[in-house]
Amino acid sequence: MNVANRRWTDDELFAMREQVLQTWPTGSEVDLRDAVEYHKAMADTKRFSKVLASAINNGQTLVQPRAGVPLVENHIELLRYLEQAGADCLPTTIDSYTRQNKYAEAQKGIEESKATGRSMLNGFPAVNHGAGACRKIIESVSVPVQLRHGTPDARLLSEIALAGGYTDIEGGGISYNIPYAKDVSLETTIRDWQYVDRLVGWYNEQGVEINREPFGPLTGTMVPPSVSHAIAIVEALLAAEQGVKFLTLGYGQCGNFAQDIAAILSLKELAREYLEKDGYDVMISTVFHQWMGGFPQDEAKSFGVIGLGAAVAALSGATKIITKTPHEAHGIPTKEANAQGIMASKQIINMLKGQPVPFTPEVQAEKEIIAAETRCILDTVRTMGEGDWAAGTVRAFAAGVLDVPFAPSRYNAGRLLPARDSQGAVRLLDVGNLPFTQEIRDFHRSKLEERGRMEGRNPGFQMVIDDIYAIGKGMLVGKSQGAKK
Amino acid sequence: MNVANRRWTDDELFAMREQVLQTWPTGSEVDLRDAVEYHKAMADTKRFSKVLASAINNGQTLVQPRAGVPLVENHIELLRYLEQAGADCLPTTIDSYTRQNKYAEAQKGIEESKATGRSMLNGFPAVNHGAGACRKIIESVSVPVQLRHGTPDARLLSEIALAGGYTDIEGGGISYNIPYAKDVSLETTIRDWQYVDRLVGWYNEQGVEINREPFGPLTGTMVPPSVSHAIAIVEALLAAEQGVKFLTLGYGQCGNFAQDIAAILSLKELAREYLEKDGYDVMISTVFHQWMGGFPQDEAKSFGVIGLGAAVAALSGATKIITKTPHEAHGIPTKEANAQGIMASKQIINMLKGQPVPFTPEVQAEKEIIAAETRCILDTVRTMGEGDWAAGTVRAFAAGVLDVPFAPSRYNAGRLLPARDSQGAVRLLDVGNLPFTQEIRDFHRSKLEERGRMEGRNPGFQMVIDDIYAIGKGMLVGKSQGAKK
Amino acid sequence: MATIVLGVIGSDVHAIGNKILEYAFTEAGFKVVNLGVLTTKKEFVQAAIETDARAILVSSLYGHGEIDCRGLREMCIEAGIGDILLYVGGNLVVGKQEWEPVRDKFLAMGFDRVFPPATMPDEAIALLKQDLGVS
Amino acid sequence: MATIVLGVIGSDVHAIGNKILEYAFTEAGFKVVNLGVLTTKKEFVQAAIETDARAILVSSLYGHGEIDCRGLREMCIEAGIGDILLYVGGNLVVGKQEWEPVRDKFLAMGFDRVFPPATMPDEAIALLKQDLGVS
Ligand code: B12
Ligand code: B12
Repeated sequence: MNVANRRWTDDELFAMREQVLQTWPTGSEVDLRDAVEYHKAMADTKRFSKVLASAINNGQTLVQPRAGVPLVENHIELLRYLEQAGADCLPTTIDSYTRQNKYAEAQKGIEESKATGRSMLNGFPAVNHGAGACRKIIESVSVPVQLRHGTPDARLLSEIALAGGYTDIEGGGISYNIPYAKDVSLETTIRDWQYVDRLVGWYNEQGVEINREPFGPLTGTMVPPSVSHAIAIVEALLAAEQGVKFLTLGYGQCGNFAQDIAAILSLKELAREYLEKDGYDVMISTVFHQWMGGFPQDEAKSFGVIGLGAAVAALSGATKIITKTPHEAHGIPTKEANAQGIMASKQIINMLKGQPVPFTPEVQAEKEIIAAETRCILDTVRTMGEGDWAAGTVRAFAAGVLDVPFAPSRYNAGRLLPARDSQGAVRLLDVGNLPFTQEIRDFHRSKLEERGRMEGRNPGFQMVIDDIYAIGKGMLVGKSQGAKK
Repeated sequence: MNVANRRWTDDELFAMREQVLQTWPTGSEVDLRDAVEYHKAMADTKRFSKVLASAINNGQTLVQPRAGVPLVENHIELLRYLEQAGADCLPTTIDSYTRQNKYAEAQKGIEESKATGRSMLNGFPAVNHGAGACRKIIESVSVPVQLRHGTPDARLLSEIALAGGYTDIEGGGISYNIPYAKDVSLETTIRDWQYVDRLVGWYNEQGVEINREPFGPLTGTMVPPSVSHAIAIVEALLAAEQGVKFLTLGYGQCGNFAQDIAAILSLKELAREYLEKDGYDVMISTVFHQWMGGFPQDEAKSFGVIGLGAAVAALSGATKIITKTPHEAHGIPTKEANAQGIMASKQIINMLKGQPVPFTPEVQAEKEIIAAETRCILDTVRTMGEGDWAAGTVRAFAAGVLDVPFAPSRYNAGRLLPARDSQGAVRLLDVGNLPFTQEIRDFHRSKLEERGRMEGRNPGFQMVIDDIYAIGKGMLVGKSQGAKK
Repeated sequence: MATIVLGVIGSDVHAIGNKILEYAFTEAGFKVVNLGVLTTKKEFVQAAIETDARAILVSSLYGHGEIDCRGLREMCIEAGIGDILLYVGGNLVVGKQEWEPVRDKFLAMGFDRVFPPATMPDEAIALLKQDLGVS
Repeated sequence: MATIVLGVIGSDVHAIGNKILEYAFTEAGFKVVNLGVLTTKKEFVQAAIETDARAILVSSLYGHGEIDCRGLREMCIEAGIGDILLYVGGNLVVGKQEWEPVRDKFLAMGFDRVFPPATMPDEAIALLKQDLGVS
């Protein structure tokens, strides 16, 4: 199968819709005309694009949790509770069976949840519940609600969510494939997400603003900013081509203050640069994900991780932050724990409101290196695709020019070996096939050699493992095993 | 009574000791020769001066809680628990009767605590328990322990603590008077603290290093950095004159990122400048106090306040941080809540370890204004004392040249009216009699007028009140009453 | 308007809430006699007699409230102002404790109203006006 | 050395722990057949038969472990490898739950050992060596 970055015609979209809507009974309930009407009657305060725009204007950082439970009534109760706790926008996080399009298993989970009175699914199975149930959710709260999932093929899910009144959809053909699948080709997911983007574009053309958000953090574990930036920007370009007009680009906290702030600043700038270069006019906002890797077991320590993330997000000027909870290491949070993550984060964000970005020399240096690296990757992707970002992406992944650390997909080269330098910034021990200049390679090597010297050991895979475990052990930079705490 | 800044002779010290040790039976147990021996046998890892010195060398920020309960065994259990939670150094916080030298009432509190099985005192009554009990405490833990109190006349308390093996004493003739007393003259407290400092100096001369720490935050509520810096530096000079060789100077978080970082940087530099100018050779460390004003009622929000404080402390490079707890707004924390404050803070501090101070243009600007203001105050104090810091201090307070917002002492002019500017930095609505240049006065006025314009109201006392309540309501800068959250 | 006596009892030096209460009650029209921090029971009673006050507002923040406040009502009775209104507020006991038992303890000591931490002045002002039958 | 089969069960894509376990068990001398994420019960059993494995190590992080793991032991019995060692670990159920009941639930399903979140590989390696009588 071949995939190209060109806008689908309405005919192409509607031909495929026929099939998509048949894959589960609730699909047939989707009526686009009715959906557009429904959206047009909705208050602007419940529309993501509007709320994001006003946050950008006011220099505000919006607070959004993750949350989803199997049953509609419980999900509504949960969202109301989180709104009460101060969430500026809300999510509906989808369960993992739905993410794999296993609607029958999701149905089993719904029924077992009803029977046992316990959540047997790790999210809200929106397809099974259908668009009507979604509208109930949207109508139960007064802030915008976003679909958050991790679904390689989210065509039906998106149809139902949009008809259900959701105004923002997370995901993308790369970011919801490489970290979330093992055996699905990029051609397939890029095409399936072109569908979603085209559908969003179609809504936009009817005067219904829908925001889209590529999933920035990818595997959430030591992903260098330039790697996630390159992917976010490719997905932005692919979405813009299908007519998406509102985009939130994301980044998962790496832990080093300067690198994290530089990442948010450069993400915005680079995205604008590449979108403009290709002639797209899109509103860009940013989202900072609080620590996406393994959390400490202890709740107070988790509050520490959450607090640092909130502080850096606010200082970086990100438009939105996605919060974690003190239960992160253990399991899906209770609504109380989820609210605690919101409240702790929001306290910090409000305290830092209006304070300027700490633009230090270190931030400037990190910005430059991130920009240089991202351009190396993106420009190679374009060249490989002979100007076509979709074709380029497929070839770049095959060649390891796009490569995500620790990703499960067999379409990912998996050659990168990220490790932290002595100050905790994420660098690359092995740059794999990333098309970096010699200067950039030397920079990474020297940073990690410096750490090696300080720790009296050679940089290697044990360092990577130590870094993965580090936060759980109360630090950012992993100490060599056996070393004292 | 007159007071002068000149070193006491040993005779003067020992003559007064006679009286002091008689004020409560446990005083007679203090044997200096035995105390010196006891200290000399102590491991360096339990000595504050050594642990602080190594923290300075390693760029580490030590974590210390506040903690004290009425009964010896419980206090030991508490400290051990907090050490286990990760405290790098420990406190013994003294109860409020002892602080007012009301040992008989403290005794009643001890007995009622024993009888009811509940803590009836808000701290550890060290005088009543005596030096022997103190040594038990010191021997129960493996990190240094500091005496923390708030006692205008701490002569007996310090004798007992030092004989009991404590290696650090908090307080000073100004910082433990103005915020902690109503009717005690500065001559009295400066003289009583010269006693403590001379005693510490005497120990130093015997080869026993004892650290001293003026109480930086004062009333803990919107104290402008220059005001607390000036007082900390005067106390440092008074202590150094009596032979103190190790000093930790403190600052209570104001909430604005740049102002807080600038405050720690400038505190160190200004102290060194004034101490060197007067020919003292002293090791200087700094302590950052997490938010000292009113806390939010909610525990998760309190974790937010704690988290921001920890992040700023670590980034500022402070040598030590004093932690708060999620119970702050309610009452003396349980040991679990106290441990949570430590763990959340330490997680952040470890994550930021080794990362450079974010030296932004805003930090530079705040540093300059703090330094200019502090010099205005200090130079006037010296002039008023005709070169004598003690006499100068007494006269400066009488004239409102030294002045602490919201302090209970009638020796404090109480003319300052602090309020936050639009970014949350503490400025002065009324500079009272602070000897500021016109330029500095204009700076404060313009900053607050800017906020007034943004909020559409005239700066005034209601703004001050709103700011005091703000953190409790989840923000830093107070919104006008009735305004929406 | 009615005179009230205000102060922070015992060895307690927490001054900030006290300053705000003075301001707020004055703004609300009361004549406030503020004894400030470190005020003894005796000083409260004497000031109330001397100024013919209709209420005594006691603050205790530092945790010793339970010990410090015992006997205040009895002292008022002895001094002949046994039916004066007694309010108390702040962080009344040591530690984070359940509110109801704490309130009951102080009610049993003879206080007419007991206020938890974070009480806003407006609340207390409204209740005091109600209790005094003024507006 | 003994062969073991490793994988993440069901619709679960959490890959990081899996990669570390592969590395750690290999370093410890085991022959590791790593099926990676998104592995079905059937794939586990087939791989164990094909490679003559002595243990199956199942990970489940995402919360559906309870549904996904049911019947694995029975499937092994049917396939004629009924007494193969079965280990399971990760975030086995939805939400933060008390550990003992969770462990017992999985023991009852026929797992030989059940590991809580944050288990370090060394612990499991030591136990596996013990259970297999190797060193
Ligand atoms: C990184 C991460 C992700 C990444 C994964 C990237 C990838 N492809 O690998 C992304 C962002 C994609 C992701 C997605 C999701 N995640 Co996730 N994720 C995490 C997180 C933060 C860290 C996991 C990790 O890598 N840890 C580091 C490794 C080294 O540790 P480990 O995985 O625990 O494995 C170790 C031990 O558990 C043990 N172990 C594991 N298995 C076994 C087996 C045996 C036999 C033994 C002996 C030991 C053992 O050894 C391993 C090595 O030390 C955890 C929370 C946490 N732990 O802090 C949540 C978490 C696992 N995720 C969770 C969920 C729910 C999801 C999602 C459904 C999204 C959502 N609702 O939030 C999707 C699921 C997608 C899917 N279909 O599976 C939940 C599971 C909830 C539950 N059980 O109740 C968690 C616990 C977060 C939470 N509290 O909600 N996630
Ligand atoms: C600032 C502060 C200090 C400053 C005080 C400066 C000064 N001189 O004023 C300093 C640093 C000096 C200090 C010292 C101490 N403090 Co202090 N301090 C605080 C803190 C952080 C804020 C208090 C404050 O100003 N709040 C803002 C004002 C506006 O609110 P407020 O005081 O609560 O008053 C309002 C209401 O309570 C109500 N109210 C109060 N009284 C009354 C009465 C009536 C009738 C009514 C209707 C309403 C009412 O109205 C007020 C106005 O809105 C509180 C914790 C907190 N609240 O977050 C601890 C706190 C009060 N301190 C405490 C303690 C123990 C101490 C010390 C003993 C030191 C120690 N062990 O840590 C010493 C005591 C010294 C002494 N002898 O009193 C404890 C009390 C513990 C308890 N009850 O169990 C607290 C709760 C902290 C804690 N959790 O441990 N403290």
